[in-house]
Amino acid sequence: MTGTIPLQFFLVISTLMFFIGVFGFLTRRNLITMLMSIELILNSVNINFVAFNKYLFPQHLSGHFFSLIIIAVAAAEAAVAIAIIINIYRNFKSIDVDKVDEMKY
Amino acid sequence: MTDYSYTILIPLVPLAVFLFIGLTGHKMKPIVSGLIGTAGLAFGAILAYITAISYFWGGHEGAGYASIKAFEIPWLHVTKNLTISLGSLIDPISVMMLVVITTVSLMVHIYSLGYMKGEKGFHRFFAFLSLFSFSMLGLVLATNIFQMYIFWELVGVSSFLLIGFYYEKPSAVAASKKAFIVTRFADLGFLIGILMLSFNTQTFDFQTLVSQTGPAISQPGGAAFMGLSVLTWSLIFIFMGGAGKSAMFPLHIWLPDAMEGPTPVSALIHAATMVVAGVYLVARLFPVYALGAPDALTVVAWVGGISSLFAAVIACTQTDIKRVLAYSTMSQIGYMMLALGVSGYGGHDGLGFMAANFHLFTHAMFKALLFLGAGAVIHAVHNNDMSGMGGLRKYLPWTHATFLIACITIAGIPPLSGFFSKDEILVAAFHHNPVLFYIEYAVAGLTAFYMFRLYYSIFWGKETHYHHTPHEAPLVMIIPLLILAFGSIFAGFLPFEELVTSDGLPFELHTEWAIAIPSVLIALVGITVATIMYRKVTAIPDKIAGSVSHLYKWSYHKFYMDEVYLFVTKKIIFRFISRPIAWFDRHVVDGTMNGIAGVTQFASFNIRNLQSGKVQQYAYVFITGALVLVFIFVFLW
Amino acid sequence: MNSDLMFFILAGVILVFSVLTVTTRRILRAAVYLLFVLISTAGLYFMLNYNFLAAVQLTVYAGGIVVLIIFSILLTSHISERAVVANWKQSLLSALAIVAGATLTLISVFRFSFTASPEPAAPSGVKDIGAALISYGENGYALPFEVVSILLLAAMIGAIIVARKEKIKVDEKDLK
Amino acid sequence: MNILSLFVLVPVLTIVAIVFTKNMKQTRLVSAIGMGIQLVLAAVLIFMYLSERNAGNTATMLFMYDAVWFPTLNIHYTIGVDGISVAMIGLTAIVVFAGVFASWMVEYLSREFFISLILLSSGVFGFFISLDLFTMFLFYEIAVIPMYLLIGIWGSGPKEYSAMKLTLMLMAGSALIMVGLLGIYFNSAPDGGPLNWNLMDISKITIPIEMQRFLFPFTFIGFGILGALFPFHTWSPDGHASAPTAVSMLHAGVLMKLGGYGAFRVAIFLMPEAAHEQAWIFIILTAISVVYGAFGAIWQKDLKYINAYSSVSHCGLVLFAVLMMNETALNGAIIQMISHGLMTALFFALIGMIYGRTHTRMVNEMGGLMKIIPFLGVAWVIGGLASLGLPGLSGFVAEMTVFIGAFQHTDVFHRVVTILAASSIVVTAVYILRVVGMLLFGPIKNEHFLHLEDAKWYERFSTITLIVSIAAIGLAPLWLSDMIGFSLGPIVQKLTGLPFASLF
Repeated sequence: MTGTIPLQFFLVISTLMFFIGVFGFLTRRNLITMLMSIELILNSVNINFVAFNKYLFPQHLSGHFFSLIIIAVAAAEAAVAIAIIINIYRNFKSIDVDKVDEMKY
Repeated sequence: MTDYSYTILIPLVPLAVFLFIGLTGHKMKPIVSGLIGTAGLAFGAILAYITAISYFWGGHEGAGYASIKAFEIPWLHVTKNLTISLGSLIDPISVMMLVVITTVSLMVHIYSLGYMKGEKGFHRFFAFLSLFSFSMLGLVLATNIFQMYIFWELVGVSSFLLIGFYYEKPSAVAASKKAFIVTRFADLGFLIGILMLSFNTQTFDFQTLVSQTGPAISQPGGAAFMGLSVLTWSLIFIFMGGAGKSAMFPLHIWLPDAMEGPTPVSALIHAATMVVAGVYLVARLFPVYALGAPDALTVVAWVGGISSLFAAVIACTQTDIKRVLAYSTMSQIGYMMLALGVSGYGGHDGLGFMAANFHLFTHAMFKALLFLGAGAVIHAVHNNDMSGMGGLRKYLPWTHATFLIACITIAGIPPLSGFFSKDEILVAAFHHNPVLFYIEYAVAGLTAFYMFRLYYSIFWGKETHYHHTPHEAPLVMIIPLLILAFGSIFAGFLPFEELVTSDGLPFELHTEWAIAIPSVLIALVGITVATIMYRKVTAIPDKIAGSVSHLYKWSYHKFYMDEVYLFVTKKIIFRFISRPIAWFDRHVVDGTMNGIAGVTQFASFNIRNLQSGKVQQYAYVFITGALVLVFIFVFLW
Repeated sequence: MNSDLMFFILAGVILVFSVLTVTTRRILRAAVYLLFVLISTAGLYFMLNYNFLAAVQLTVYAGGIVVLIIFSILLTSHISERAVVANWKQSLLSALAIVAGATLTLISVFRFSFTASPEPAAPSGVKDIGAALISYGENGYALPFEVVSILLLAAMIGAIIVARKEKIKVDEKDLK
Repeated sequence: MNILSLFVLVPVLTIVAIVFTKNMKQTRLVSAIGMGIQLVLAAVLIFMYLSERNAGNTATMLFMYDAVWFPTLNIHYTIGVDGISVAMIGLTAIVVFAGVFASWMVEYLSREFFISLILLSSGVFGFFISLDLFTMFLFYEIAVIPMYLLIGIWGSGPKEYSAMKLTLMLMAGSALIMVGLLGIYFNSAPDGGPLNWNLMDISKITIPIEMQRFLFPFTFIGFGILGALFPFHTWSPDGHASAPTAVSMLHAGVLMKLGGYGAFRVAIFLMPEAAHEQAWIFIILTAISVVYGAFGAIWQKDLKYINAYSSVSHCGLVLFAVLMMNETALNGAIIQMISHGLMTALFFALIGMIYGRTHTRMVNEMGGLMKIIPFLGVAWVIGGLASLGLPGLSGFVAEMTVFIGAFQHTDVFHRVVTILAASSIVVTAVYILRVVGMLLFGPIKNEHFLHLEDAKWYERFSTITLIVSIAAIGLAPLWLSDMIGFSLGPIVQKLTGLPFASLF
C-alpha cells in the first residue's frame, strides 16, 4: 500500500502537471513541443484516474483500464499528430504554429 | 317635356373626332383631318342651336325655364350616398354656354384651316381642338359638381397641350407648364371645396345642391372657422378653382404667358370659353352662393373688381398685342365675376347674374373676334409686338373693319352688344356696392383707352416697312371674322332678362340712363385720349409715361407678379423645400440606412479578428473561458 | 516511510522536469525531459501497485511515443535550433491563467475530504488484466479493448496516409 | 383543378419549359406564351368571378381550395379570392406580360433572366391567392428573393450595392413580418384549440389587445417597408435605378403592392383595434411619404430616380388610404395600387426604352425627344397625365376615391392630413410637367439623338397593353370599384365602430 500519502498529494501533482502542460501548450510555438505538452496533460489525467481508482474504489479496476486505454489513445494521437506535423513541415517548411494560418478568416 | 338626351352627343362627337384624328391623323392628309374636325364641330353646333331653340322658344311648362337632367349614367360609387355620374344637365346657362362654345369653336376651327395651314402637326392641332371642345362641352353639361371637376381637369390638360403646341419653343413649353400648374394649384382649392361641400351635403348633384330645400341652402351650418360657416368656406374654396381657371387676381399669371399658343387657341380657350369656366362655375352654384353664403359672394365680387382694375392698368402698357388682349380678357372676366358677386337671387335682384351671363355671351363674341383679328394681323406680319406694326389698315381692310367693330363693342358704345351687357353690370354694381361701381367706371374708361391704343398702334400710327408686303388673310379666315362681327353687333339685342335669370323666371329690365350715359361718356373720353396719343406718332405717350414713370414701370412689369411667383416657386419651393428634401433623403434617411449597414460591417470586420487562425489564442480563450465557468459554477453558485 | 520518501522524490522529479519540458528552448532536450517525467509517472504507478500499467507506461510512452517524437524532431529541426518562445505578454497571460486555474483546482481539491476506501484491492496481475480485457459483463472490458484496437488501426492507416509523400504531378503546361 | 392553382402552376411550367429552350428567341417566345396564358387566365378569372357574383354567390372568398402540407404546424395550402385579390391578380398578369415584352432584347443569360422573372411573378400570384398566412409569407419570400439576382446580375450602375441594399431592407421587412405572423399564429386560438394560420378563421376571432399593440407595428412596418413607407423607402430609388427595365416594372408595379395589400389584409384586417389605436402615427408617416416623395422627385435629374420618388409618393397614398379604414378610402387604396402599378410599369418601360436609345437617363441631357420618337413621347405624356391624376385615366379615379374617403373623418387631424396629402396633386403636376418639358419638348440638345428610331413592335405592344389598361380603368371605373367594394364589405364591417386614437 501507499502508506501515509493522502490522495490529495497525487491530485496536487496531477493538477500542477496539467497546468504546466497547458502553459506549454499556450506558450510554445513549435508544434512538436505543443504535442509534448499535450502528452503531459494526458499523463496528468492518467495519474488522477489511477489514484482515484486506488484510493476510492480499490475493488474495481476501472480507472486502471481507463488509463490503459488513454495510453493507447495517446499513442494513436501521437502517431497521427506527428504524421500531420511532418506533412505541415513539408508544405510550409516550418512547424511554427503561427505560420500555419492559411485557414484564417 | 322635350327629350334632350341627344345633347350628350354634342360633347361625344368631338371626342370621337379626337380619337379618330389622334389615332389615324398622321396617315391622312392634313387638310382632311382639319375638315373632319370642323365637320364634327359643325354637327355639334347644329345640335346646340336646335337645343337652344327648342329650349328657349319651344315652349315650356310652367313659369320660367326648368332645369332638366337629360341624361345620366353612374360612373363611380364613392360612398353609400355619393355617386359620381356623367350626364347632361339642360338649363338656361348650360344651353347658353353650349351655343357660345360651339359657335366660337366652330369659328376657330374654320379659321384655323387657314391660319394653321402648312404647320407641322396640323392634325395634332385639330385633334387637340376637338379634345378641348369635348372637355368644355362636358364641363358645361355637367350634372354634378364632380363631373364638372373631371371635365375641368380635362379642359386644363387640353389647354396645356394647346399652349405647348409649338413644343420646340422653350417659352411655349414653360408657358404651358405654368398654365397647368397654376390652375392645378387653384384646382386643389376646388377639390377641397368639393370635398367639404359634398361631405356636408352628401350630394354632388347640382339640382339637389341648388334647390332651395336642399341640404346646402336649408342647412348652411353655423360659424365654423374665422366666423364663416363651413358652407361659406367650401364655396370660397370652390371659387378658388374658378378664380384659377378664370385668371382672377392673384392666380392670373398664367394667362398672359398662355398667349404662346397658336392664336386661334387663344381665341377659343383663353378668351371665349375656358377662362369663363370660373364664371360658369359660380353661376352654376349661384343659388347656393346667394342664399347660403353671401359672404362668399362678397369675396367673389371683390376679387372680380380688383382683377378687372388690375388687369386694365397693366393692359395700358403692354406692347405684345396678344398680351394686351389677354389682360383685357382678365379685366372683362373680372367684370363678370363682379356682376355675380353683386347679384341677389330672384327677380330684379338677380340682375347681376343675368348681366354676368349676358356679358359672358357678348364677350365671347367680341373677344374671339379680337383674337382672331389679331391672329390675322400676326399672320400677315409674322410678329406680335405692336412696336413693329402700324398703318396696316391699308393692307388688311377686312381685318381692320372687324377689329374696329370689336373695339367699339368692348369699349361699350351703343348700340353694339358690349354696351348692353356692361351697362347691366354697372347697374347691378351701383345698387349693391358703390365702391365697386366706381372702380368699374374707371375700368370702363381704361378699357376704351387701351383697346383703342391697340387699334391705332396696329392699323394707324407710323408707317412701318415690312419685309414683304402684308397681305389680307384668306377667305377661310375672313368668314369667321365676319360672322363674329355680326354676333358682336347684334348679340346685345337678345332678351337675356327673359332667358337667363337666376331663378329661371323672366323679369322686367329698365335701362337706367343715369348710369348708362356717364359710362358711354367715359368710354368716349378713353377713346379720345387714345386717338390723340396714338393715331399719329407723337411724343405724348412717352411724356405721360415719363411723368408717371413709377406707375408705368410697375404696370409694364405687370406689378412684378411674375417675379413674386418665380421667387416663391424657384427660390422657396425648389431651393428651400425640394432640394433640401432631396438632400435629406440621400444623406440623412438613406444615410441612416447606410449607417446601419456600415455599423454592421464595422462590427463584423472587427469581430473577424477574433478568428485569427492562431491555435494558441483559441486555446487561451477556451481555457480561460472554461476556468471562468468553473469558477462561477463551483464557487459562486 | 520509504514509500513516502519515494513519492516525494518522484513528485519532485515530475514537477521539475515538467516545467523544464515546457520552458527549455532546446527542443530535443524537451523531449528528453518529457521522457523523465513519463518514467517518473511510471514510478508512481509502481508505488500504487499497478505494475502492469507502469510497464505499459514505460514501453508505450517512454519507449514508443518519445522515440517517435524524437524522430520527428530530427526530421523537422536542426539540433542547434532554438525554439521560438511566445512573447512575454502571451507568456504572462498564460502564466496568470494557469496559476489561477491551478489555484482554483487545488482549492476545490482541498475543500473535499477524500476518505480512502477500506475495501481490499482487486488483484491486478497481468493474468487478471488479460482476463478482464477479454471478458464482458461486470468488470469486463472487451468492448473498450476492441474499440481501442480499431482506433489504433485507423490511426495507423491515417498516419501513413497523411505522412506519405505525394507524388508531385507535373503539369504539362508548366513544362512548356 | 382549381383555377387559382393554375396561377402558380403556369409560371412553374413556363420555367420548366424555359430550361429546355436553346436560345434567346425560343426563351422569350416561351416566356411570352406562358405569360400570355397567364393573362388570359386572369381575364377568365375576372369573368368567372363576376359571373359567380352575379349569380348571387355572396361567400367572402370564392374558388376556395384547401390542403394541408405541413401538419405539424398546421400549415395549409389554402387559396381563395375575393374582388380585391382578383383585381390584384389582373394587375400582376398585365404587368408581367408587358414586362416580358419590355425585356425582349435581354441577351445576356436570357434564359436565367426569364426564369428569375417568372419565378418572381409566380411568387406574386401565389401571394395574392393565399389565405394561409404561412403560405402567403412563403410566396412573399419567393417574390422578393429573385430580385437580388435580377438586379445584381442584369442591373446597371452600382448594381451590387443597390441589389444588396434592396434585398437587405426587404429582408428586414420580412423579419418583422415573420415576427408579426408568428405572433398572430400563437394567438390564433385564444380559447384553446389548435392554432392555425388561416386568414379567414383568424379574422373571426379577436386577438388580445395587448398582443395586437405589440404585433401590429411589426406587421405594418414589415409590409410598409415593401410599400415604401417613409423613412424605409430608400431602397426604392437605388434599387429601381439599378434594376433592368422589366424588373423595375415588376417591382414598382407589382411587388410594392404586396406591401400595401399585406398591410391591409394582414395587419389591419386581423388587428383592427390596434390599427385604430396606432393609425395616427402611421398616417403621419404616410402623409409625409406622399408629400415628401413628390417634393423629392422635383429635384432629381435621373429619370428612374424621379419615378422612384414618384412611386414613394403614390405608394404612400396607398398606405395612407389603407389607414383611413373606411370603405371608400380602402376602395381608393386598391384602385390606387392597380393604377399606380400600371402607370409606374409604363413609366419604367418607357425609361428603359428611352435609355436603350439615348444611353443616358439624365433629363438635362435630353430634350425635344417628342419630335424624334413620337410614339414613346406620346406614351410618356399619357403616363404622365395618368400620374398627375387626369380624369379619364386611372390615377384620377384612385386619388379622388382616396380623398373623398379620407374626408369622411371629421376630426381636425384627419382633415389636415387629408388636405396635406391632397396638395400632392399640385406637386405631382410640377415634377411630371418638368420632366415632360425637359425630356420631350424644347429643342433637341444632342444631335446624335436625331437618328434614334421610334418604338419597335414589341415595345409598342408592351406600352399599348399598359395604356389601354390605364384608360380602361380611368374611363369605366364602376365595375372595378364595385367588384372591390363588394369584397370590402365584410372587412369594413370588422373595422367600423372602433374609436380612432388621435393626436388631437
